[in-house]
Amino acid sequence: MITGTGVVKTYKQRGKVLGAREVQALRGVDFAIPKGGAASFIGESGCGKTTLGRIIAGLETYDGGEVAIDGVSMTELKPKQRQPHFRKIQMIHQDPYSALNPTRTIHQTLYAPLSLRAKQTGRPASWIEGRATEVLSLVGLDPATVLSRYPHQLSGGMRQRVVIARALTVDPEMLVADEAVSMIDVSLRLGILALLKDLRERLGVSVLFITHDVATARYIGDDGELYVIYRGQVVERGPVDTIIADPVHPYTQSLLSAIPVLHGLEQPGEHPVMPLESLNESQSDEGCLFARRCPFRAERCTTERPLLRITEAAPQEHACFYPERRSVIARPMEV
Amino acid sequence: MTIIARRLVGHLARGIVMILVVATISFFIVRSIPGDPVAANVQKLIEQGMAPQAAEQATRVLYGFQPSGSLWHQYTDYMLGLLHFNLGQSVTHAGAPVTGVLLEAAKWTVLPVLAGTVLSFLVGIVMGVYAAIRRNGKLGDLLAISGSLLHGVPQYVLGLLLSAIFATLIPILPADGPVDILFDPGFNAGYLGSLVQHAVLPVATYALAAYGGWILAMKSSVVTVLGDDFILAAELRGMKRSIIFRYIARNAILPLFTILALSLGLLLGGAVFIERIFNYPGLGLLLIESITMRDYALMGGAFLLITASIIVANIVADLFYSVIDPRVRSGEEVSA
Amino acid sequence: MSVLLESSSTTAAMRRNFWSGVWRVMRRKPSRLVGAVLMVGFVFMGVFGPMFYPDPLPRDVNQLTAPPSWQHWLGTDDQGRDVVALVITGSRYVLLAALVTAVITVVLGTGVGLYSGFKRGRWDTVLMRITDMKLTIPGLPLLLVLSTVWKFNSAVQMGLVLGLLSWGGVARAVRSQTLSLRERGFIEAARGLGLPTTHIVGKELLPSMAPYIAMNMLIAITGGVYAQVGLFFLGVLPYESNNWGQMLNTAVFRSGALTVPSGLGFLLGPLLAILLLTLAIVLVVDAMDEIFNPRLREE
Amino acid sequence: MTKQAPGVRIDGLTVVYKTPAGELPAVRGVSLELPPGSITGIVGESGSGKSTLALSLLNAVQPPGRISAGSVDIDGLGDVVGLAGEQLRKARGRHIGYVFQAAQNSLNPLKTVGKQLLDLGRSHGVEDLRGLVREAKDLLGRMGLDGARVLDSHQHELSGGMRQRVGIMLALVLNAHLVVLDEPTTALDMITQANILKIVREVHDERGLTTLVITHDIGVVAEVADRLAVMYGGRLVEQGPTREVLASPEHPYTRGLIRAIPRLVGDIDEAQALPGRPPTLATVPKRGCVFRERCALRMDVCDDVDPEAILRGRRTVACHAVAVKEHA
Amino acid sequence: AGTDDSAGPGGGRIFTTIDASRPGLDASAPANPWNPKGNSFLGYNGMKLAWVKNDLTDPNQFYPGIAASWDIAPDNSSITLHIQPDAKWSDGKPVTAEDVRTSIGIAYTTGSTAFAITPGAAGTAADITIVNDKTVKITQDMKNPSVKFARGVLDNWVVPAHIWGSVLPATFWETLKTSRGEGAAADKARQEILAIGQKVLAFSPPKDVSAGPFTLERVNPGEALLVKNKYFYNAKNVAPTAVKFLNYNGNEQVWNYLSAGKLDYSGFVAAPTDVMNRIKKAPGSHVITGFSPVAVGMAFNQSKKPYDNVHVRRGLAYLIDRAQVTKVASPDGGTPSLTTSGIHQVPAKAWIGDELNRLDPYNHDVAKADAEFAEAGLKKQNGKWLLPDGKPWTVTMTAPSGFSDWVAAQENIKSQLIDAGVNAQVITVADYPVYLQGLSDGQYDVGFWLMALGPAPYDIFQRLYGASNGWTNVAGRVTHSAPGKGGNWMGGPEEIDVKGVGRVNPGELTAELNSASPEEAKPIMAKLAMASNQDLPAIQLWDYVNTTFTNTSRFTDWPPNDSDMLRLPAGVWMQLGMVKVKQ
Ligand SMILES: Nc1ncnc2c1ncn2[C@@H]1O[C@H](COP(=O)(O)OP(=O)(O)OP(=O)(O)O)[C@@H](O)[C@H]1O
Ligand SMILES: Nc1ncnc2c1ncn2[C@@H]1O[C@H](COP(=O)(O)OP(=O)(O)OP(=O)(O)O)[C@@H](O)[C@H]1O
Ligand SMILES: [Mg+2]
Ligand SMILES: [Mg+2]
Ligand code: NI
Repeated sequence: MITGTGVVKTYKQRGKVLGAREVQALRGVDFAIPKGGAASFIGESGCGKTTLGRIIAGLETYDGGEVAIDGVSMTELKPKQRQPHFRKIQMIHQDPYSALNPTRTIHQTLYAPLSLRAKQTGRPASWIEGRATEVLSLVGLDPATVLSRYPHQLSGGMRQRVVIARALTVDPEMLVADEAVSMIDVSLRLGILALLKDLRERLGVSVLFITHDVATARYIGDDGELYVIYRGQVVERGPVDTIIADPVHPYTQSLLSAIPVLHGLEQPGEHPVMPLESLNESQSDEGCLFARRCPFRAERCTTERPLLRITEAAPQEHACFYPERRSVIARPMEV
Repeated sequence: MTIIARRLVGHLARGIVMILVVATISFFIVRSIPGDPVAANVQKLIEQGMAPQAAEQATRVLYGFQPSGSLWHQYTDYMLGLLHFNLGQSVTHAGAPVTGVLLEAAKWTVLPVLAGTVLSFLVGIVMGVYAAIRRNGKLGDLLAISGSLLHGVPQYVLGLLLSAIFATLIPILPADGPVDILFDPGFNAGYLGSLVQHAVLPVATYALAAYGGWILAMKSSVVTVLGDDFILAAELRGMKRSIIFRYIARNAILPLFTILALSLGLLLGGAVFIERIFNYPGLGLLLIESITMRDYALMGGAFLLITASIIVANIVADLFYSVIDPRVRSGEEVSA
Repeated sequence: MSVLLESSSTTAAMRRNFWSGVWRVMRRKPSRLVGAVLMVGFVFMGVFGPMFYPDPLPRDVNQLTAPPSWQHWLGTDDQGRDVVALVITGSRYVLLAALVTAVITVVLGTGVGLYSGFKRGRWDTVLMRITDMKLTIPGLPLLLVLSTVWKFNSAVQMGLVLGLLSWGGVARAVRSQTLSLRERGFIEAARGLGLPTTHIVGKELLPSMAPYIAMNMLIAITGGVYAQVGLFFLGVLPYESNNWGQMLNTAVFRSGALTVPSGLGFLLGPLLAILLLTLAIVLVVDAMDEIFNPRLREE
Repeated sequence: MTKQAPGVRIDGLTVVYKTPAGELPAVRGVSLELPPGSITGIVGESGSGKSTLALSLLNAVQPPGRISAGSVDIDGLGDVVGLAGEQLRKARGRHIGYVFQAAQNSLNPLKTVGKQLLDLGRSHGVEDLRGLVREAKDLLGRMGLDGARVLDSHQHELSGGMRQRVGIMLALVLNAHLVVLDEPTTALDMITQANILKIVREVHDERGLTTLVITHDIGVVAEVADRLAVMYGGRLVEQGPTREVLASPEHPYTRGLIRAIPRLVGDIDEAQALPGRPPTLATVPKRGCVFRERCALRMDVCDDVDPEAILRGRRTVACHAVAVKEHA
Repeated sequence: AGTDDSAGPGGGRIFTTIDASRPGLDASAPANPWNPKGNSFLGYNGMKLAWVKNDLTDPNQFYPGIAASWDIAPDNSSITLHIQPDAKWSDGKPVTAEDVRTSIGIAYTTGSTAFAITPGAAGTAADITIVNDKTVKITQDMKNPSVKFARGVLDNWVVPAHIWGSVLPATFWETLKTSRGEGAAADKARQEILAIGQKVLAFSPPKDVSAGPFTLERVNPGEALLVKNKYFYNAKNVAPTAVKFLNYNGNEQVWNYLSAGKLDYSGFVAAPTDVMNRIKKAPGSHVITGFSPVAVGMAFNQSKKPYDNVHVRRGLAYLIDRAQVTKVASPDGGTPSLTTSGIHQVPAKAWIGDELNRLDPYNHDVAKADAEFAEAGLKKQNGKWLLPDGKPWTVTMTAPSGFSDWVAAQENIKSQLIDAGVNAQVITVADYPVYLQGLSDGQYDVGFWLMALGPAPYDIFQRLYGASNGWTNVAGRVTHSAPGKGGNWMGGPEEIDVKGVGRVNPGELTAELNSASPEEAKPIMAKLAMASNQDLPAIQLWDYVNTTFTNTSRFTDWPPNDSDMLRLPAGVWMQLGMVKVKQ
């Protein structure tokens, strides 16, 4: 179980001389991912998904709020003490090409964390080899052929599986998959998604899936939660299928409307929403963050920031003063 | 514009701190040099037949130009003097302010260094482009290897070889100073001709020594730019070859300009060998002279000037970069 | 266990592949072979060269600064000693000092660069400021000034000082390499897995940079040779044993090698040695560049 | 000024790359027709030869590649494969607009967009440069940008979506009527992608173009294209009207591909990944069907005989299994 | 430098030369003879009262300069100068007694042998009187007289008072008088004078005004150009219309100039044999040789074992083949020393006559060396000499690295010694200042040392028995400081038992030479020569030869070999009416 309350992250981009620019990457985000559960973060490029994922995986510090793993608050711990907790959360990188050291064989890549794990848990060294084969089998690779290879001798999909296997070596409780399939061939993407789902079911590992493609979020598990993030703020949050079927925040609606329609198989939604402008980081922070781009904005939106809550308009949490259900997504054509 | 101004301010601040630090370092190094120049001068005068006591007096007069007092006192005086560009008095050039002696020498270093660098830069760039285009051919290989070799060979080896060939074996070029005295200084053909004639060997050495670096840098820069998408894009838009060439050239040369400014600064420091070999009366020669004569003030001054010029070159390089590269101009960081 | 066995045998195979790759690269341009042979020659010369000659070298007072002959291929020096013998016996000092220089340059440079790039933060800033400063202060003039303070009594001391003065460039380069490797996912992954820093630096970072560091080392060797030979050549350094720079100095400033052709052999001896060493290193670095190039590995 | 949208007929096109293992074909025997005024989409996975095919349209395959066989016949230009030198250069830009795969970086970082526009104009001997600028502003305006500001900007001052639109503007400003867009939306996020696709569609209609869109994302093609062509391992395995192909894919690869797309609604388990992995240049089978390694309908004949593209109505399919079914 | 040397100002003959005493022209330096870098060239635009002849034994022999003649009192107590009646400055003003007095005043501020303010200096002037416009009388301070007084006076620059007068404050002569006294006031006066001296060194006359045959026209870092002074009193006999000084930073450049036949004249520059041969082959090239009153010796630090033992020193003297050393190190600039008497071989005969033949020449003789070493208690083992206590012995010689002939000599000696079973090594130190400091700090065992500085007898031996060996002479009183103190690095014994003479104190004997007449000096010189040759504080290696390079392609009538003007620059020859344009 990992929870966060009011997590804030500000990047200070140091100008070469005097000027310093601040980027509010996260503005008080709450999340809770139960053991064995699933969650997906979606949002436009630059809205803070990766930052949040990295904070959850312990790879990035945060400036405010609270992150707790299994009830233990990370804020008060020293970096060294945090390590054992964050071990439970492993990150799967977007780019399987750079996530593996090109100078080390898969065997070497797996051996290092396994021997660490063996030491931690007091297992004998002989356990390591067996475990290496095991994790590779778990991710659907043939240990005999893969172990002695160098990363460049594997395809993208295989590499991503190795990356997942490496994460499994330390017995994680949660995997953070940041755009884990975006660099993999289309025909193979689903395989990786299925693998993640499979690991969830078989090992009880929870999965945090970060993507800007809403459709893939479904494939991690239908019991998962969806977090729609916009400019460092969660604007809508709830069960995946609920949000896909009945989004109430105009931003979520824009995201869903943008998904290409498979003409011939699908028919477009009735009320697609198109934002007015494109994302601009330097827009003012006053009022609703989405107000400037929102086709439905009202006076109030530009002065007051809506909070994430549940209203009678929808069962999921949303941060909008005027939530309204709109049918935006494409539907399969009835044949 | 403000970004350039801000960079300038920042650089200047850092440059000044740097110069102060270097001045401090050089002050203390120079003061800790062993060897007693006073005794040496007395001995020299005695060996020339002067009576010992008279030799002592003569030496005392000569070394009266040296600062005295406690080390700390000397240091503060030195640093205060520095603020007025006063680097003290030279002993060998008795009583002459170090600044004046340095400036006189500096012009003889700057001119050939500048000429040699610009020459090698131009030739190196053209050959570098060629080597990049022909990088898979024999000729390109040859250019690259010869470039690495020239880049690798130290200046003095080239200088000695050139001197042996053109001043000794086939003595067609002078290696004896900057200009023939018989010509009235000024803008007359004789004087300028003599100036050029005397500069040929040192300039050629600078140029040869630097050329290898340019060809290598330009080659790799061009190869990088050639792989950039916008070049192919321009081609696919049907841009004229000449325009595409200009695109390549400008993008490839840009990073070299920084190196150019830096190398100018560094060459000032490297002038020692060439000036010694060709007897060119610049800063390098002055530095050696000041060291063998134990002229503390001059030594510190020459060292400081060379370092300061490098710092200035750094600043100029960076500012220049900011002016010509729009990415820097607008404050975006570009790793050069 | 079987997996282990297989893995080690494949490592051996990889190694064999590597050497055959090296051989292929070498064969593609015979010049590189020349470079490697020269390099081995220089190492041999530095290690064993002096053993082939008596100490002191035989001298012939009737042949002072003699031009090249069958007996003395590059002539004799002003003491009537064979120039070739001098070049060979003098190489030990030069190469040893250069080696020390290179080792210190690379060790310090890599250390500082790695630390700075890996730790980031305050130490990075401080170290890089120092490195900047070092890079700004021109080496040769500083050496000249230092030569009046320090006594470069032995090759090791010489190398030490040169090394201490020249790690800046390597530190910068290694730092930027480290920074870019840090961005690569595998370093971050290693951190996420809780692998100790020693592992990350020693097993992940360093091996990735090893070829690069090796090349830097070779280049630092040439730098070390040039700097010390140059200093001796200028005549500002005292010396205790014969070396190339002191030969150059004597040839030019005492034996008139630039005035009379008879001394040309004396001048050419050390010059040729330096040129050949440069050539050897240029060719070997060129070959290494290709051997360690990832493109080649993909094949 | 307005020209007729040209038709394009690609016939038996083969493009090879020189590799240490010899010359290997990245595009093999591709025949495709782009009807005038249509939008054709080409889908295929990474390495299937899409970009190579697109570049062939401009006879711009980069060394070490070369067009080894076939022709590309464009109305008003003739066979592009035979063009060279100035003729070819003039054709690029004037007749064929190309929007680069990495349009993000397709601009000279040191010059403003406006200056590059003028360079383009001068390259093609445009006399009325003012008119060109006006035209460019017009185009940009239609794509929802402030033309004057954009022309005054450097590449780094523009966002990804803006750069892509500038790329499209530069492809169209010389009044080219054949436009090739190579992965126009890769690396853009969903909303921007939707925007760009909308623009492509609108501009296409407004200006009467013949458009070729290349992508690995079937969704993109489905969104904009009239016709769809599927590439695999350098071969064109299926083509036809988009709706028809999507509704009833015939080639096993097309079918697999469509099934592998995650969907917003419907049964999750319906979607399935294709087994195996796409071939690379070196692993493409030299003989027989390129897809057979991953094919569920594999037959003996697939190992030896390259299936021919069979025209069936408005569609072509290259598959032995489909042919058998047809004849059966 | 690459141009036709006959074309120049006035269209006449240009005389090309170098200033052999100073490398490195400084374009920004003033035409100031006291400035170490000054563009005042001895004998050309730098005029002295008179020019010292290169006499073997008499320091008081001169050619006339500004002073046409002079009368020296028999007891050396005064000298009266008569200025050339026709002497004029290059601006046409006549040279007067006031010019001479001002110049002497300036000499006081910067220090010269006769005009020093350091208390206790020998042979200084007490008073200057202007007798008339062309006559000046200078008296010696007889508290500590020197036979070199006349030389100290005449060997001084003369500059025009109307240009230089301003550097001396009006009260200068008063201050000078005060400085001669004792106490605080004198100290203060001396400080003031030193301060004036510094101003003098930095003084830059707006234009070079000289009474010499030439004046400075212009100078750049490569060359200096001097043109003929038409007011020079002997101008009609000065052949060149202009003089060009070439810059050089090392001997090798001078060799190049000479072998290219560029120089009409050059003073002594050491050159290896091959270079010498090439120079001689240049068209018109001539080498004139003469006496040079210097020798170089291998000096010992007798505080260090085993060099405190005279037998060790003698053994080394027998071992070293001086002829070979000279051949390697200074083939044309020196001749192997015949004895190690401390006197240059050329004047030695004149000083000590037949005694010379009785001195041991220390000819190369291994057997004798072995005997001496054995007597010193050294042991030979496996062909190697060891110290008496059986420890290894290495003769460590030190030289400043710039002094290439010394280094070469030491390298050769090293080889010779090693051949003979004495381990040896050579260490160079960075430069002369470091070397001198090392020497006086007693860091080195063995170093090279210039000796036999002629022609004054005191100068000859003060190198061996002067300050460096513990004896100082202040105000006529000789004191001795212990080894390692007061600059005594040689650490020799205070008294030596000289065979056939008895115990002598060489330092006191040397001091006596300061005021001894030639006749009084001779027996002292003999004793000292015997003492040096027997005790060997230094092994005299070679005696320098003055080698002058001339070229007859453009100018002729050069002095012959061994001429007494060879150590004077060609400018002096010209003012004396020598050197003619080649017809
Ligand atoms: N190291 C950093 N330094 C400064 N700013 C950063 C840094 N990392 C991210 N940011 C900024 O923080 C904001 C959020 O970035 P983040 O990478 O979390 O977005 P994202 O949602 O993952 O985007 P994408 O979909 O493009 O991956 C962006 O504006 C980005 O520019
Ligand atoms: N310069 C080249 N040298 C060798 N092979 C090449 C070269 N360029 C492309 N190829 C190969 O040709 C094949 C087709 O490449 P192409 O770029 O056309 O594919 P693509 O379908 O556009 O892929 P992507 O979706 O990655 O852009 C690939 O297997 C690729 O490896
Ligand atoms: Mg991200
Ligand atoms: Mg492509
Ligand atoms: Ni370089």
